[in-house]
Parts: sequence; C-alpha cells; structure tokens
Amino acid sequence: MELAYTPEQQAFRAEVRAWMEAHVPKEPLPTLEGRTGFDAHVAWERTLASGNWGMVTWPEAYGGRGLDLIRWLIFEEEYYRAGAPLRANQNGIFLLGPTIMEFGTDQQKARFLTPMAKGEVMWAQAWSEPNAGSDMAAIRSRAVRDGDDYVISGQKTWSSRAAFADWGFGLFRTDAESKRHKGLSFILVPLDAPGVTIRPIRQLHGETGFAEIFFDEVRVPAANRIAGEGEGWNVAMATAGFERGLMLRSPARFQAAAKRLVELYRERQADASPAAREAVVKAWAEAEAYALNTYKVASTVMAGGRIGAEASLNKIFWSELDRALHRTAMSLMGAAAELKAVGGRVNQWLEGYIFSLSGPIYAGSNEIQRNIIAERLLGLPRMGAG
Amino acid sequence: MELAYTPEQQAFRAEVRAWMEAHVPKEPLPTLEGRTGFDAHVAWERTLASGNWGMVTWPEAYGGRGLDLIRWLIFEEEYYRAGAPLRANQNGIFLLGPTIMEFGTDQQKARFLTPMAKGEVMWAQAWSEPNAGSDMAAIRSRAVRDGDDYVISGQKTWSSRAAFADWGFGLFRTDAESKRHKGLSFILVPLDAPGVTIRPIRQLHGETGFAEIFFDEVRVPAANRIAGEGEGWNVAMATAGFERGLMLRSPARFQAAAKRLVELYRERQADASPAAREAVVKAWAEAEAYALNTYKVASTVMAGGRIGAEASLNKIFWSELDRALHRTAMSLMGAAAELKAVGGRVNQWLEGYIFSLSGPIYAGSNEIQRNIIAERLLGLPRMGAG
Amino acid sequence: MDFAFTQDQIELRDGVRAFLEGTHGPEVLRRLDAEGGRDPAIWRGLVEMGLTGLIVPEAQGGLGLGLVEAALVAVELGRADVSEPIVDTALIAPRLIADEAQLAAIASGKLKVALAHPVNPWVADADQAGLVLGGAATRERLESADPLRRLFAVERAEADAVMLDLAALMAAAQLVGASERMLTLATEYAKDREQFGQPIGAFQAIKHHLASVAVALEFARPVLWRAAYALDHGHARAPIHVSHAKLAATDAAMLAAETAIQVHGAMGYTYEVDLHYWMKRAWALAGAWGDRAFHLRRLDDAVIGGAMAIGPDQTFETGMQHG
Amino acid sequence: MDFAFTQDQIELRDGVRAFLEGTHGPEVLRRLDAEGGRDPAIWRGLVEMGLTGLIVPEAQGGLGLGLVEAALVAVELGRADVSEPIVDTALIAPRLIADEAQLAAIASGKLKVALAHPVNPWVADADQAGLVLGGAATRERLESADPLRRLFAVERAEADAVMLDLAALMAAAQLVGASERMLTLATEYAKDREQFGQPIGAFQAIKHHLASVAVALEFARPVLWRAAYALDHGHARAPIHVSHAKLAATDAAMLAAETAIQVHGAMGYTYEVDLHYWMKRAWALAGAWGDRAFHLRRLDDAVIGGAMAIGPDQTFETGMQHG
Repeated sequence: MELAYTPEQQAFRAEVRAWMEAHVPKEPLPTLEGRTGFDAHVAWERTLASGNWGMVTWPEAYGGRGLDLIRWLIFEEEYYRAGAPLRANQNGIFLLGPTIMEFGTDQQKARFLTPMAKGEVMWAQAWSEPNAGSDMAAIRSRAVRDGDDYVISGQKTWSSRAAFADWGFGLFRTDAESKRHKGLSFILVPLDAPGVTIRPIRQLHGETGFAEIFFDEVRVPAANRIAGEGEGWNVAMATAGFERGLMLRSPARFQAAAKRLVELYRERQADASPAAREAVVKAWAEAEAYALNTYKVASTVMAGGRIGAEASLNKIFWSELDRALHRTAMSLMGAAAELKAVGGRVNQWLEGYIFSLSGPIYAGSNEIQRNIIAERLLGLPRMGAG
Repeated sequence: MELAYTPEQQAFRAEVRAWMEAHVPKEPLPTLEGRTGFDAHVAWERTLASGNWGMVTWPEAYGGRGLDLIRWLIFEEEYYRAGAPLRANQNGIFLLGPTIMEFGTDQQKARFLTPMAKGEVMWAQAWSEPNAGSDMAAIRSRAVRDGDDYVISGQKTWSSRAAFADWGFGLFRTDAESKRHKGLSFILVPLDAPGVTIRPIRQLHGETGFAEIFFDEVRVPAANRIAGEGEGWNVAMATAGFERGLMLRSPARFQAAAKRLVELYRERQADASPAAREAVVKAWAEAEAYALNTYKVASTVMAGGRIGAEASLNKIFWSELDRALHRTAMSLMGAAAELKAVGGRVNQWLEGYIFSLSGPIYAGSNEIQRNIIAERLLGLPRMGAG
Repeated sequence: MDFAFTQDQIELRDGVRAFLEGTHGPEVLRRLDAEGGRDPAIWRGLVEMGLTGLIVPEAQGGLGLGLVEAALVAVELGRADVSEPIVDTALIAPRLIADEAQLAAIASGKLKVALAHPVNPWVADADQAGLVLGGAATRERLESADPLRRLFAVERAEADAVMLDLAALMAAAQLVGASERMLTLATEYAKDREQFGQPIGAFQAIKHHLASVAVALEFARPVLWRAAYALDHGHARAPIHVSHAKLAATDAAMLAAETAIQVHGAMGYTYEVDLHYWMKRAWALAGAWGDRAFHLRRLDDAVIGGAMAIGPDQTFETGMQHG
Repeated sequence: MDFAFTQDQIELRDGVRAFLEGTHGPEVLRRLDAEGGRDPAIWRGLVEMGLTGLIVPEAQGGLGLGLVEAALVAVELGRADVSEPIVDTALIAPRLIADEAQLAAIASGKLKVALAHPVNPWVADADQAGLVLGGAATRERLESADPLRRLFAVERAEADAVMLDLAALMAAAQLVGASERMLTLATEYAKDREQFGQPIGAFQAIKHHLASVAVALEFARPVLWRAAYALDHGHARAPIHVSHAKLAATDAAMLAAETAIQVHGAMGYTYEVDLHYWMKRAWALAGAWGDRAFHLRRLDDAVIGGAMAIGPDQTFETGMQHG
C-alpha cells in the first residue's frame, strides 16, 4: 500500500489538466438524451479523440494510449474537475469495448475498437425486451443462421441512446429450441440495416434517449457475432460486470457532483434543514469512499485480480449515493426544485435527480444486485433450495 | 369527526391526573426484567387495582370500570404523563384478557379476568418454541386428552415474564396427527403445576425476563382450554391481533419518551449532530402520528369497526419509531451511552434502546408484518402463486 | 372526541372519487399534456359537482362546509391529479375573501383565483385567474417538471400567514392523494408484471418496499385530519399541526414516488406509464407552500424551542393547565 | 500509487486472524465474562505473537511497523472481540512515548498503558496500567453495557490531539472488525435457522438486509486505509480522514448490529447467542474517542466550512495547486 502519486503520475495529471483547460466547452452542453445534445456530445467525443483521449487505457493499436488504471483514474479526475461533458459513447467504450477486448477476434478488435475510441461510431445497448428486463434470460428475439449470415427478428426496448446511435449490440436466441440462458449469442447490428425500425421512447424528463428497436428479418454477417454461437450469456454477463464494475460510473463524477452540492448548500444554508447539512457532508464522504474503493479495485486488477460479484456492491453504492445526493439537492432547491430553469439557467439538479432515479434500476436492478451479494458473496441459499 | 373532549371526558382526565399525582412512585422502579423489579411492579399493579384502575375498559363485573376507548386513551395519557411504571401483567391484561373476553365462557371470564384486573395473578405468554418462532404454526408441544384433563409435554421458549409469572397461556397440539395450523388448542397452565420446569434465559441486558418452560406430563383440566379443541390457531391469531393492535403499545408511552428525548436534546445540543436535531423532531412527530392514529382506530372500533391487517401497519410503525427514538438518544449520549449508570442514575436510554431492539422482532417480526401488509392489504400474490 | 368521519363526509369523499374516476383518468392527463394543460369542460364538471361552492357560505350560494371536507376533496383531487385551479380557487380562497360578490362568483364557477406568496417563486394559473390574492404575477411562464402545471413568475407578493397555512394544508392533502395513487399504480404493476416466472409482486423485496409506503401513508393521514380540524376551529396550535401534516405528507410522497418508480423498473423511467404524472406533481407539491425545511423549522421552534407544550396529554387541546 | 496490501501486510493479517481464531473464540468470551474480563494467559499469547512490539521501533525491540499494519491488527482484534488493553498499549501508546525504556517495556509485554482524554468519561483498564497517558483515573469502576470492558472514572485528562487521532483510527478499525464478525454471525445463523420450511437466509428480506450491511462495510474499509496511511505519513488532512473513517465505521457497525439482531430474531435478544458481545462492543466503540457528532463536526468544518479543498482531484495529496 503506497497512497502517493509518482512524479510521472503527477506529470500526467498536469498534462491532462492543461489539455482539459484548453478544450472543455465553457458552457454545459444540452442534455445527452435529446438529438441536439447528443450531436453536441458526439462533437465533443471527436474533440477528445483529436487529443488522443478517447479511451486512454486501450492499446495504442486501437486508438488508445495503453495507460494503466491509476492513470485512467487520474484522467477521470481531471476530466470531471474540468466539468467536461458526459461520454456520448459510454455504451460503446465502457461496455462493448472491454467485451470485444476480452472475447473478440483480432479482426473484430481492429474493426470495432478504433472507430469507437475515435468517436466515429456511436453504440447503443440492445439488451432488454418487453418481457425480459431484470430477467434477461427470458429473451425471445431470435437470430436464425442462414449461410454466412444471421437473420434477426424480434424486439428490444429501453435501449439507451438507440434513437441516435449507429450500431447496437445485444443478445439474440440462435437456438430456437433453447430456453433461458442457453442458446443465446452476442451479436452486433448496424442500426441502419434494412428491417431495423427505431421507435424513440419518451423518458421521464420528456426526452427520447431510450428507444425500442424492432428487427424484421434483419440480415447481418455471422462475423458480427462475438465469441461462439450459444456463448452469448457468458459474454453478456462479462459485459454486465463491466457495467457494474470499475469504469461506467467513474468516481470523479460523484466527487464533482458532491463539490457542487457543497456549493449549493453554502448558497442556501439559511433555508436548509438540519438533516440536509448532514446529508451534504455524507454525500461528500460517500463519493470519497467510492473513489477510494475504485483505487482499491484498480490496484487489485493491476495486480492480476479480477472483479467478481463485488461489482454488485459497487453498483448499489454508487446508484444509491447518486440518488441521495440529488435528493438532498432537490430539498435544498426547495420550491424552485420543480423548475426546469432557474434564473435563466437549466436546473441541473432536477435533471440530475431524474437521471439518478434510473441508477437503482438499470444495469440490473438493485434488488437483483442484493440477491447476487447474498447468494454469491455471503453464500445464502436460493429460495426453495433449503 | 369531532376532535374535542367533552366536559365529562375532561373531568375524567382531571380525576386520573389527581389520582396519579397522589400514587405514582416518585422514583423509577428497578427494571421489570429482574426479580426485584418485577415484584415492585406487581406491588404497583395492586396499588393501581386499589384505585380500581387495573383495566378501565373491562366491565365492572370483572374488576373494570366499563369505560370506552377514548377514556382508555385519556387514562393512558395521564398514566404516562405521570411517569407511572410499565405494566407487569401486560401479557395478561392486554393479550389474554381480550382473548378470554371474546372466546371464553362466562365461567372462564369470572375465574380469570377479575384476578387479572386486580393484579393478583400474573401471566406469561408461552407461544414460541425453539423451532417455532416467527413460524408459529410449527408448534410441537402436545396436549393429550385424558378424561377431563389434558396432559401436556413439550417446550416453550422466549416466554416473557415466565421466570416470575403465576400462569401461562399458549398453543398446544391436541391432535397428534395434525400439521401446521390445524389441531392446535389454546390452553391455560398454572406455572406451579407438577411437571413444569422454568429455566430463565438471560437476555441482552443481562436480566432474565425471558424463560424456557418445560412441560413434562403436566396435567391441567380441560376447562382451562379457551374455545373449542382444535380451534387454537384462530384464537391465537386474535390474540396476536390484540398484540399488534390497539392496546399493547399505548401511544402515550412514546409521547412521554419523545418528550424526554427533547429534554435530553436541549441538555446536549452543543455536542449534537445536525441530523440528531431533525431526528428528535421526527421522533416527536411520529409519536404524535401514532397517537392520532390510535384515536382514529379507537373511534372506528367504537363505531363497530374491527381491526384487521391494519394492525400490522401499527406494529411496524411503533416498533421502528421506538428504535429510532432510542437510537437518537444513544447518539446524543455520546461516549456515556454505553454506561449502565450516569451520574449515579440508571442510564434509562441504554435500557430503552436495548428494549427497543426487541420491538421489530416480537409479536411477529416486522418482516412477517410487511408480508401481511403486502398480501392482505395490498393484495400482492404469495411467492409461487403466480 | 371522535376521529371517525361522519356519514356525510364519507359520502362527499366517495362521490368526488367516483366522479373523478369516471371523468379524469390517465387518458385525460395525456390529452391535457398534449393540448396545454387546461380544459374548460373539466372545470365545468367540477363546478357542476358543486366543488367550487364547497366552503363558500350558504348565503353566497355555497355549501358552507369546513376544512375537513375541503381536505377530503383535496385528497381526491390529488389522487386524480386534477390540475385545474380548483384547490386555490375553491378550497383556499373563500377563507381569504370577505367580498360577498366574489364569494358568489367563486361558488358559481365564474371566478378563478390565483395565490401569490413569497414562499413560492411562482403563481399558479395566473393567466386564467380573475383575481390574484396576495400579490401579482407577470406573463412570464416558468416551466415545471410537471407538464400539467402552469406557473408564472411572481411580480410581487406579501406574506399572508392565513393563506400559507391553508395552502400548505391543501398541498399536504393533495400529496396524500397522489401518494395513494402512486402506491396503487405500483401495486397493480407488481401484480401484472412477470419476471423469473413470477409476478414481481410475489418477491419479498417488492412486497416490503410497498408495505413501507403503506405504513408511511397510514400514519400521514391522521396528522392531516388533525391539522384540518384545528385550522378549521382556529386552534392556536393549528399552524404547527399544518406544518406537521405537510412534512408527513411530503415524506410519504417522496418515499411513494421513489418506491413506485423502482417497482416499475425501466418502464417507470418512461413517459409511457402513468406514474410520472403523479411523481412530478409530488416533487412540485413537496416544494410548494413551504418546503420540508420551512415546515420542519416551524415544528422545531415549537418542539425544541419550547413554544408549545408537548407530551402524552397534549395530543389535542385539553383545556387543562400545561405542565 | 497502490491501494493493494503488500504480501507482508497480508501475511501479518492472516497470521493474527488465524491465531485469534484458534485461541480467542466465543467460549473464551463467555469464560472471561464469568471471571471478570481479563486473563494473563491471553495477554501472554498476544505478547508471544509479537503484537506488543508491532509499532515499537526496532531499536527498542519492536518490529517498527506503521499504522497501516497496526490498523490491520486492530481490525482482527475487533473481529475476535479481544478485550485485553492491547490496542491502547501496543497500537497507540508507542506513538505517544519518547522514553526508550518505556517503549522497550511495551514491546516486551511488561508495561500496559491506559489512555485518558477529555472526550471519554472513562479510562479503560486503568487498574492494570503501569502508565496512564494524558491524565489519571480514579479507582471508581464505571459499568459498561459491554461486560468485557473495564472502565474507570477519569480523575483528570488533557486533550492530546495526536492521541485522539490515533485512538479514533484504532476504534474505527475495531468497529470494522466487529462489523465483519456480526455480518458473519448473522449470515451463518440465517443459513442454519429454518422457518416456514426454509433456511431464513433463503428469504429475500433477510438477504437484502445482509447485503446492505456488506455494502456499508465494503465502503468503510478503504476509508479506514486512507486514514491509516495519511496519519502514518503525517499528512495535513489526516485528522479529517480519521474522522471520516470513524464515522463510516460507526455507521457500518450500527447497521450491522441492528441487522444482525433482527436476523437472529428472539435468539438475538438472549445472552445465549454470541452476537451480543460484538453488538455491545460496537455501541461502546461508537461513542469512544469522539462520537459520531464529534467526528461529523470535524468533517463539516473541513467540507462545508471550506478548511479543505475538495473535488475529484483531491482524493489523495496531489502536490498540485488547489483550485
């Protein structure tokens, strides 16, 4: 245990800081959940790529910098310190990217990873189906092998960013006779392929970041399959691990939000409740704890360890801290909390609170995560097994 | 809805207040959970009875005053306002009493109710068995019919007050072939009968308010059975309803505790956390809410209504408010919280916190209560029924 | 002392509930959302039900009922997410107005009233109001998260303590109604939605979440009724009881909202299920007419500050000496 | 930058854990409870393990290790509910003492040290101590809810800031260890105890209670390690990090305790299961060496008061300009 940065790490921090100070937009971009905002965020992805900051941990061969996880954390800290925008391609770079890195062929890596790191191709997830949300094994959409192609039919829903993205990735049933976790394959589909219909879903906030995707005999080459036919569940579980685990919710994001919350509290403390004061300190403390734990996990992974069911602890912690943090902000905003704009500026606390409500739901609901912790980490029996 | 007392109700309050001011011990009695304290509390029961205050809602024929529930609430308010002791015979007067009133024969009423109201016979519950706690239907202790008697064998545990009480009441299996809820009978047993062995169980606080009761061919007359043979489950469910429902946890008790908590806060506020301040206000507010709801339930019952599964809402609310109230007090006590005596006086907050930890467990754990609410009040399906 | 509703009160509540269930379902909310939020036909229906005259004196053509009845109706308006300015006009304003012609105009449904107060940065439905009490609004529209609210910037506002207590009480009542609806919506969803071969409502985690909402709601209600009664009868402690009601209702509503969206899962995060209308209304009402911190401070001053006698004999006014 | 323990640290932890599991199980706690709480044989075992010399400099016969190692050991002492004055004597006092003879006497196990500080109304194990730092104790015994604690009234005490930080850190470490043990006890009980034809641990309510404890604990631990490292390295922010650790550990422990007793049901309310020893220790340590409010205020001053730079670049000392 050595909790101090090396001079090289410090120099790297200074480099990131200087670049961010020169390039981060001075005004917040419009919300990523709408068309205009999405396009603005894609433009930012390309600016990032122009500085070679698209995905710093990836090998240089795929558009990265080959940096270790500690430098990734430093990068993220400076990224959020500078108030840089959310990542429009988070489904690609944080979920599909690591999946391809682990399960893809060299050809797939070259084909898909570099355009991701460069901000050229935006990705959507296509996991859930109307009757397969938390219960992902209930998937029915099918991919029928036809020569060198799959012909895909079915429906996916709650697909983040699908209204705007270029490609989607998801699980499809390649064995029509199979049930539950078996007979599924992990396949990548261009969203402009013939037979794909996107129906945007209006979300809580009124924007359409979600969509339904309808597949009507959509033909994609079998080369778009990651790993073997029928191995989709294991691949998807790894992807879900990435989602809950280290990268998707960078701690710096919550530390930046906690800092803004402290500033909000200072402005409004004359009208705040006593518990709000403690809740502000607690939000800061939990964001710090999350950051420290991420350093711990990063160190473990760098030493050759793997993230297992602990990722579920992580997912519960960040999603509940994020909701509590924004709930506190809403209470500090008082009667202005409901307003979409306050004093001519977008009410980012309202947007943030709405977004935070999705945290305990997506990437496997927190109920599912608590089951995983109880059964896999604590060893408690499944219902009916006793 | 008429939320004002009549002149007669006001006069009654004045009468109770005068009597309590004249009779309530000036110093708190030792804890009810130990022998000395129990005896002191029994002496107080007899003082109460001398004023005819033993059980004010019971008919005069059974040692009561025949008062309605609003007057009972006024009585309780003045009782706790005066800082009067806990009721040593609470298992008898609040649980068995109403049960006999509903299911007993006239002979049983005359035989058992009056001595209860007079503080002459103290009662213990004998519900739980080592493998039948929350799952009460798993009871194994049996009562075999032999002429006009039952011969009882088996074991009961966590029996409150059994170490000191005169009689016990509980469920026994009268049909040896029966399973679960069927074939049980509700029987009263004198704890000095041959074959009864009491093993006191040391509780968290070190005292022995609990006991195990071993029955080794204990012979009791069949006349000690309440309601019909095999009807014990229904009788016990009614008793449990009384336990969760109106009377056992008088709201005045929590209002008195909240008032003391406010005084504690005023003494210690210089060292208190911001959230503790809000928690103090909340404890008071919840005690008030509980009192108001009890007035509502009392009014409903007086108008001919019955308490059903709503009793589970009640049980959760008072037990969680009591624990939160005492948890707040412990936090206000700071480093002194762990001390059994502070400044030469018993640390009643520590005793109260320990006692409060039993609230969410006994009388059907709060997990069971939430199941009842979900299934019976909200109509959600049982697991496996879908 | 009787905490049960009278038969008349029950019939009033049931009548309003049945009327709104029949005329103001979620499909109406969707239509209003698309069309700008207000519909004269809905207002006419409320007038025909007699709601505009509920607490207007009989001499001015009203029913002359009290605040308990008004709060009973406000709960139902919250349950149905009614957005017409009926609460401000009919359940609050008549207690602030002495002018007999204005009272008669309210009772007949011809006059809509908006309320300005410095605790709010907005005046609701100021554009339709024939009368703004307590101040004035500009024409500047403020957009709420709740698509059915029509808010306008305050031009000036004076603090009217009576208005605040009345409006906070009615906001609490609407929050109780909205919470009841959110609990119902989540419960129904949990019965229908299947995952892992079960309705999700069969899982204990879902059951316990919903049961906790039921508990919070059950114990917010009697606090509301004491406040309504005390305010109606001019009790000295009524403002404290109102703050208590607003606080309890707000906490129940925030719990109901977060629980309901969690139970709905990803569907709850869409505009396609009905839940979001009530959730957003709950956020709005939580901040309106004194937020949590405002009302908590009033309780704190009373309880810790010692401005009010507390203890087991203080649940209601006893007429006895405090001590 | 490396947040993983070294191989040496892991071996130290595992060695102490194995030793205590073998020699200091619940049956030992029951015996000590019956006999007065202390046993020279246990002390000798701790000395033989080398724990008394852990942070004493090598020159005085110690191992010269740091506070991360000391905190690792304190977690294990908390997990085993060790009550001998080993934490005060061996993991705190050596950092407060300059006298080489005293240090050598600590390392050899001959000198036991007690600590007096005005934040505590007691001095623990003052009767056995050859040295009381920071003040003095009377012979008056104060009875703790924890039957294995031996507390004596304070005669006088001066506020030593270094002592406070060290002792708060070690209290946090013991709370983490006690919480881990309470989680284990409750989990094992939930696997064994059957109700309704299932181990109670198969029910989702029990699962989710225990999972929440696991979450709280997982995120208290790294806070502890940052505090230990920062205090060891004399970082300016170390006192804030220590307060954070005490707060996180206290909250995790109180949650673990209330959850564990709930999972144990009525058995948890008896003296017959082992749980109560750790639960009472948790209550005691929660209040010791600065209670929740004390440490929260230090965080509050730093964070809201602005005494410390905060933000995503401030997790560790960066050596860069704040801004």
